[in-house]
Amino acid sequence: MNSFAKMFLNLTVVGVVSGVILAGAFHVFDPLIQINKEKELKESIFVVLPEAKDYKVLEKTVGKEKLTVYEGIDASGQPVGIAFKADGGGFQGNIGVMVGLNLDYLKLKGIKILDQVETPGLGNRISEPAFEDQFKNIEITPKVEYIKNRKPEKPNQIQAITGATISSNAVVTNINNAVARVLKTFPKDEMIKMGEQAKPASAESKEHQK
Amino acid sequence: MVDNTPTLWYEFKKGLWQDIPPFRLVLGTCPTLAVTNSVINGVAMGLATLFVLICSNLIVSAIRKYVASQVRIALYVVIIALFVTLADMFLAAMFPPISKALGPYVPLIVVNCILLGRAEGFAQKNPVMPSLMDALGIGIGFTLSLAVMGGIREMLGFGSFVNFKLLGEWFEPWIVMILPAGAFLVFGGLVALVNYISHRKTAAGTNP
Amino acid sequence: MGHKTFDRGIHPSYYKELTSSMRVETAALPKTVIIPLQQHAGAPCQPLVKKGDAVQEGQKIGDVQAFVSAPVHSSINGKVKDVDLAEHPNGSRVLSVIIDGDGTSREWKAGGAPMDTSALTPEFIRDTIRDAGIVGMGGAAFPTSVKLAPPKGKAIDTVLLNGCECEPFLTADHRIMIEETDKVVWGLRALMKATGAANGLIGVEENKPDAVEALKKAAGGHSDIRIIVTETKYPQGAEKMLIKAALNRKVPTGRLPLDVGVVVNNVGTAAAIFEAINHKKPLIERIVTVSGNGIKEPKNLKVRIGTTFEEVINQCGGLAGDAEMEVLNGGPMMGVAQTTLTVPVLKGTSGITVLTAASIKPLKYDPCIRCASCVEVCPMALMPYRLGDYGRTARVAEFKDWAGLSCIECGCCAYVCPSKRPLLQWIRVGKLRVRIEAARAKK
Amino acid sequence: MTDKTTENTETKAASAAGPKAEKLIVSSSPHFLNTESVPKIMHTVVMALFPAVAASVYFFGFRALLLVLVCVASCMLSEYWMQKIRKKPVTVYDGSAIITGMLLALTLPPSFPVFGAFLGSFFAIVVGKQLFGGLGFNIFNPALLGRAFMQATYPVLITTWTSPRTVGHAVDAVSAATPLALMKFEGKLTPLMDLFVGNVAGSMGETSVIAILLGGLYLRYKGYINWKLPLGYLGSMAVVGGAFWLADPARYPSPLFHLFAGGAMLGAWFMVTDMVTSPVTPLGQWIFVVLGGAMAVIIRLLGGLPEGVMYSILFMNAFVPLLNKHTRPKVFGEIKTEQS
Amino acid sequence: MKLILIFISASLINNFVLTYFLGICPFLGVSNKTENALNMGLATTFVMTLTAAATWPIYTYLLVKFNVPFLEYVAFIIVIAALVQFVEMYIRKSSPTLYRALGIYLPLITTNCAVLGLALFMVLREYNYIESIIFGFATGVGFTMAILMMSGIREELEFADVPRHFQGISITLIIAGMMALAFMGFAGLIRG
Amino acid sequence: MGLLLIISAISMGVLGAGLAVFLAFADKKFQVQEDPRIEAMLGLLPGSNCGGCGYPGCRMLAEKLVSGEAPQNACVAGGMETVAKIAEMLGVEAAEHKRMLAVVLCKGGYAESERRATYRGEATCTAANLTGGDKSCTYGCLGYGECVDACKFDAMAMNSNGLPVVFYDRCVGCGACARACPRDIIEMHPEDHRLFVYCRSRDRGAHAKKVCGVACIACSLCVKDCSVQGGITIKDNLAVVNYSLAPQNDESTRRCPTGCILSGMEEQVTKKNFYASLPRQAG
Ligand SMILES: Cc1cc2nc3c(=O)[nH]c(=O)nc-3n(C[C@H](O)[C@H](O)[C@H](O)COP(=O)(O)O)c2cc1C
Ligand SMILES: Cc1cc2nc3c(=O)[nH]c(=O)nc-3n(C[C@H](O)[C@H](O)[C@H](O)COP(=O)(O)O)c2cc1C
Ligand SMILES: Cc1cc2nc3c(=O)[nH]c(=O)nc-3n(C[C@H](O)[C@H](O)[C@H](O)COP(=O)(O)O)c2cc1C
Ligand SMILES: Cc1cc2nc3c(=O)[nH]c(=O)nc-3n(C[C@H](O)[C@H](O)[C@H](O)CO)c2cc1C
Ligand code: SF4
Ligand code: SF4
Ligand code: SF4
Ligand code: SF4
Ligand code: FES
Repeated sequence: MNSFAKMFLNLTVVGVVSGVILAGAFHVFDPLIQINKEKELKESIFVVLPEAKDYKVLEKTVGKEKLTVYEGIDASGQPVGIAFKADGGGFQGNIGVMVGLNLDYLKLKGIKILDQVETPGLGNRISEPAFEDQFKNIEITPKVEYIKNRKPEKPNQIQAITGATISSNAVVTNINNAVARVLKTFPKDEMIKMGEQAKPASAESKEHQK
Repeated sequence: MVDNTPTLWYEFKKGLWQDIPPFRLVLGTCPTLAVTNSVINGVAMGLATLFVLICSNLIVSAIRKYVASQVRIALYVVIIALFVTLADMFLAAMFPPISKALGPYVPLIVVNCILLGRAEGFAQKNPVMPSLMDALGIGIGFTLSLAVMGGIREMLGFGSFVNFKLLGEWFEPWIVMILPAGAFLVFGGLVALVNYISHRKTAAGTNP
Repeated sequence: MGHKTFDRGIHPSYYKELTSSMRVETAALPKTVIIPLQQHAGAPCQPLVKKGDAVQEGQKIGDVQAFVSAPVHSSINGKVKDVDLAEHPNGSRVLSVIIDGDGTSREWKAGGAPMDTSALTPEFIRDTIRDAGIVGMGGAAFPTSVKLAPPKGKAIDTVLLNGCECEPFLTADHRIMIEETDKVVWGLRALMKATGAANGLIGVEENKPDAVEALKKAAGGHSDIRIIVTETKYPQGAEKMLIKAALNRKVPTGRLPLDVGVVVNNVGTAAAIFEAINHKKPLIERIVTVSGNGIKEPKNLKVRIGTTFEEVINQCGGLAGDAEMEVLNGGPMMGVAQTTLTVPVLKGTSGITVLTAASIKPLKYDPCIRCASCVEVCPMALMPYRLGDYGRTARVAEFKDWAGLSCIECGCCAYVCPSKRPLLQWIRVGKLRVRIEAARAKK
Repeated sequence: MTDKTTENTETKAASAAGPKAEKLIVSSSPHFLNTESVPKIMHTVVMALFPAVAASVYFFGFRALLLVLVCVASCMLSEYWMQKIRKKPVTVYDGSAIITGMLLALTLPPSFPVFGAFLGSFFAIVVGKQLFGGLGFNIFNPALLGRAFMQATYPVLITTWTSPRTVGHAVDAVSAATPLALMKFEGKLTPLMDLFVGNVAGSMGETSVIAILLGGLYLRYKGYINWKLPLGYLGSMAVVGGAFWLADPARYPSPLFHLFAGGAMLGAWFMVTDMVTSPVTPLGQWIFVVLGGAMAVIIRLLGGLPEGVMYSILFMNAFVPLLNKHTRPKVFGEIKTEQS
Repeated sequence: MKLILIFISASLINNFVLTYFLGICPFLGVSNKTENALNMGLATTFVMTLTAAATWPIYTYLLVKFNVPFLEYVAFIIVIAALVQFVEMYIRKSSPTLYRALGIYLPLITTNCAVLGLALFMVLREYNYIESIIFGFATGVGFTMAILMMSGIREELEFADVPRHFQGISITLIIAGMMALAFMGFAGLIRG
Repeated sequence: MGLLLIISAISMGVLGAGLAVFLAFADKKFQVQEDPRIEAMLGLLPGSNCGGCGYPGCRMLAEKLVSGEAPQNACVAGGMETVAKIAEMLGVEAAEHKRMLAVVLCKGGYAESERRATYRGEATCTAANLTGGDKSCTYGCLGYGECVDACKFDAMAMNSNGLPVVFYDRCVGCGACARACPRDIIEMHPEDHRLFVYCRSRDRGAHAKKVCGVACIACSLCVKDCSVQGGITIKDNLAVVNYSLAPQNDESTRRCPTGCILSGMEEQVTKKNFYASLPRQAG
């Protein structure tokens, strides 16, 4: 066998075999991975919208961007609030927040930090419940604000984490930006209409599984 | 095979001290630094590497006679990448939190110098059994090293060991230990410690 | 300030007041002289006399045909005691003629006014200089006649007399400029004639105003001679630095003053040339400053070449005390320490400096703290701290790469180092290693 | 190959001197040296730091004194300890460890815990200096390294400030913001006069410009620092800060504010000038200070941390070997085109 | 503007070596002499730029188009290995002097995780083609800078009296730690 | 599932195949043969980069050996064994390789020779020699041990008399010490040389004797006693052994008044012996 044929065979065979193996493995693992992702999403929605038992996915495309919000529904299918993701830069990298908003668009119902790479012990304390819980029932008008080293005084204020002003600021800014965008893209009445048309996620995922 | 048995033990053993990867061979340093901010992460990374190392060493040594020398490296790398992808998917499916914590460092096992180093340096020249032992030894040595690094950094950086709060409230965690700088410093210190122990050993050997 | 100078350099304590106002005394005639057959840069001489021969003061006792060399002459009347290896101020043992004197001495005088330099031919001047065994008296003892014979195609436009005398303690040149002013100026004119140079300059440091005054007066009649007053700074007297200060020319690395059209000579050399041509007197005696805190009575002495240090020092009251001392051939910055007092005064011995143990550098040194002092003072703009390391560890390639061979060994770097690192000594080791390596490579 | 330093020379030379020495000494030229010495330089720097220490004690009281003492003592102890276990000559008294301790203390907030001060000093001396072989061999400024280590280890504690206790001001013992943090996070500017005198919250020794200037000028007068370094550094800060200020005076503070606030003065007079960790060549020194100053301002104005002086100096420290190697001055008489 | 930000971010602020721990092995191994370090840095920069240029189309037009993202690692590594090998062969043929200086480092680059890391980050951050190339180049520049600094320091340390057990890799790692401390000053300079 | 399988198999197959073609092409086009023997040769050499072979480092010698420019016994440090291996690899008969040893040719330590001054400065021989040295004998060993520092094989030490000692069992003959010595006191000799004049002084006898008790005073007794005419001669006031003539036993050394010419048998010190002979130090 000349060396070219050998090289050719070597690489092709290994390529094909690995392609096949990976495709097989993907087939086995991918559903599990998807389930994990969905579970994570669901859990975070239920955290920021505590009354929710299920949710509906509402999507709308503005220009190039696709915006997604999740309408939380309780056991009886009644909407209890909407949730959406807010992303933006923190001290080190991206901070992703799940934000829960009241149906009346006046107050936050809660937030959960999804991903962040802030400094452990400092910035990453934004993931602690003590910080996240501050956002319950915070007014979003005119804007969510943070103050340093003192107890919040106004209904739209939270207290920044000492030594992590930048991270705290980033969370607040992300929330404000995302809220503003949602308010603009999904006016209240339109939201209700869309919500009525959409199916709950649990139903959809079941369909998808089939 | 039978007459190989005594050396098999040696092939295994050498990975545990004599050639222990990050400290002695100075290979696979990137994951050693990157994912050892806690014991669990370190061990998970070590086990993932162990898995890939075993598979790739086995395959490489099995097919070593059929490989064209010009594409040797490419071929080995592809084989390694294959198993890394498998490990990555497995982790993502079964242990999502760990997968998240290790981040992009699981795929980077592909280019972990240990794997190619062992494939090139050992499996390529040896039969299947010694290669397996070599993989086991080196892999376990690597895992242990990561666990030690993780232990020190977690202890100092969080005051805990395997998430169990060891040091009391009085201890103010050293955040630096979780940061890149701490990783380098601890690694450097451990290399010096390993040097120290082996210097002691050789000194003891020559002047009884 | 405001005077011409070069970049960097140092301002050590000079201690010149010890001897600067003392007239030159003539030393007693030595009983024995040791005249090494190599007192100059270049080929050593072959002895022309043998044990038992009677010799006359001024008689040639060693010569060789090599171009870069200079003959040596007996400095006293007497009998050759031996021709043997003897201690040389450079630390080695060198073939020398040892002469026992008979206590007599002769006059070197020619009646009448000095000759007219314009009547002499360059060849005559050069040959006389060579015959008289004149070598540079500023320290390096390079045969002067060689300097005056530039290779074809190189024109010399300036003769620069070096009267800076920047070494601490030394005042020999200072006294020459005051006491033998006319001889210096005459010597300069002869040098100009010999080289065909149109300009004659005399560089003097600003701390010798009386010398400047005297020279200005003596040179008054010659429009082509100028006196350059330079800043008092060490190593102003190094020829490259002096050329920079006087003419603002830079001698390229590895080249000679000649390449920028200059010949530099010591003022003492010029005076010796006067005597060689007018009095037919070879170079057999010179002015030596004997100074330092280890000398009882510092003096400027006119000494026969070959007189031992011991004899010279004894004429200056001897050593001050019994403690350990350092005896230097030259000044404290560039002088060479002697291991014994039986070494002779050479043609290039401008001073004998004796320092007490307490006043010389300590034995101990500290690590380099990168204070940059050495870099800031190096007149050649080198990086002494690094060169020292490379020299010390014999890293020849790096040493050359960092221009170690350009070092003029002035010692400024070691002088200023707060860690007292023996930088220059290391650099010397480095230079030596380069030389050895080159020799080995050739083989 | 390592430096054959003192102890080597001493023992070998002593034994070689042998029994039969005459009274002459031989050595290589130059034979006499100036009177500077490392301890002399270092002790002068210690003196020059006294005004800043005094100011910090005046403004922050007993705790400031305590921290200075703890840092100095632990630096000296660490050095002693390291040299003992390495069996090297003990050079604690040359004063460099004292400087490191004092400077480290001066960069800490007055409320910093004693244990932290000890840890920082230990790191500064043991890792930052002795692991490289001790005085003269370290690459990074040990005091700043200790500070940076503390910043990364206890970021909260090291950014918890107390107000200076001066007559007329209410004592706000819990926490106060430094002028730079006020500027950065709240957009407030502190009056320049307060900055000049030191009547502001901040690290102990960084606050009083006048005290630092006093020490710095004394050092300059003694000739132990090169004017290029502090002035170049401050000048570069002023120019870059000024450029920002001119572009948007409402948003960015004036150049004077940059010079007076934070660690600029202490850094420029005492840390940029550290001989060991700054370049030796003139060009290298210029590059070092100009880039360093610019970087300090950029970190201050755009970065995540309020203070840039420390990081800018540390960062430039890492370049010093390269600078020394590649900015060698042109050798006297060196010609580019070698004609033969 | 975005390109400049990407450049600064990848070369300084998020320096691969000092903040992401990628490419540590060559960083430790080839940093003993400045000349070697420079050559290694240049070779790496070159390969990184090429890698970015080559893997982006593969990702976009193969993996995404055919919806087979799980082939990512295998496909990328094939491309990188081929590229490095090609560059090595090419240099060896075209310029033996350059090969002498560079060639020995090239095989090291295949197993330099910074190169694969680069491709993965590029995909993760959804850069477009031009951005990817800039990113690749900037990462290489950052690597070169870090390794050059380290080599300068290590050359300086040749004369230093480093304790015996700390000599070599150990002190190098500790210096890297100090450099990482210094680099922390850049944190938050450019967010995201 | 099926589709996925096919797509991935095909795409990977194509990628692999394309790569193979690409590399094969590159391989053809850019093939350069590097001699694999260089690597193998390097493996045989000791790897201590001592420079004894005259090349900068072992790698260089490996290249030169393979290209035939260096003699197979160029490596002095490896000894006979290495020479044999190299010869085997190069496919030639092993050349004769005499073991070389360093010999210290000065016996004037503290006890025998006078020191006329106190040296202050860097404690290395080259540095001290630059100042002329503190020893009265300007040819003799300065005793600062630069040769000992130069020896990479731990084959030397300074004895209590301030003279270097070569350990017979350790010296590999690399010559580093001889190159380091500023006074050329160390010479490299084949193992079978036994007769040495342990003095370098070119001074006349009277002076030599004055400054050092064991100097060669050029008295010519050894020249007369040598059983072969011309086996030993006097040159520049120093006895010189002609190794091609002089018998290497100690006959001719019997009457040397200073004992500076010796048969070196008694000189062969091993490392162990040397350290065993030192007085025990506390701690
Ligand atoms: C090692 C280190 C890590 C840091 N991590 C964070 C962080 O994760 N989040 C943050 O907002 N600031 C972080 N900082 C920035 C400082 O703590 C910064 O001074 C702080 O954000 C200012 O807040 P303060 O005004 O409450 O002190 C970090 C600083 C250091 C030195
Ligand atoms: C090998 C050599 C050749 C020299 N040739 C000349 C020459 O041709 N012309 C000249 O003017 N000087 C010549 N010099 C003398 C130097 O310029 C210089 O004056 C001498 O080395 C003493 O300088 P110093 O006292 O500054 O060390 C030569 C020197 C050396 C070492
Ligand atoms: C550092 C240094 C300092 C010198 N100082 C003097 C000096 O003060 N006076 C002097 O005549 N020559 C001095 N020289 C020697 C001159 O460079 C030069 O060789 C000499 O003036 C040439 O004249 P000559 O050949 O007549 O001696 C010095 C040389 C060096 C390297
Ligand atoms: C002008 C001057 C400034 C100094 N600055 C510092 C400093 O900023 N930090 C420090 O640790 N030591 C400083 N030192 C002391 C000493 O140089 C330092 O500890 C060395 O870096 C230790 O090798 C300084 C010394 C001098 C003379
Ligand atoms: S390096 Fe040479 S030229 Fe420069 S200061 Fe030192 S001795 Fe003088
Ligand atoms: S003067 Fe001395 S301490 Fe200063 S840089 Fe030069 S060698 Fe180092
Ligand atoms: S004693 Fe000399 S020749 Fe022998 S091994 Fe040592 S350095 Fe080489
Ligand atoms: S033999 Fe030479 S190198 Fe060795 S100690 Fe004696 S003088 Fe020094
Ligand atoms: S593991 Fe990253 S380069 Fe080796």
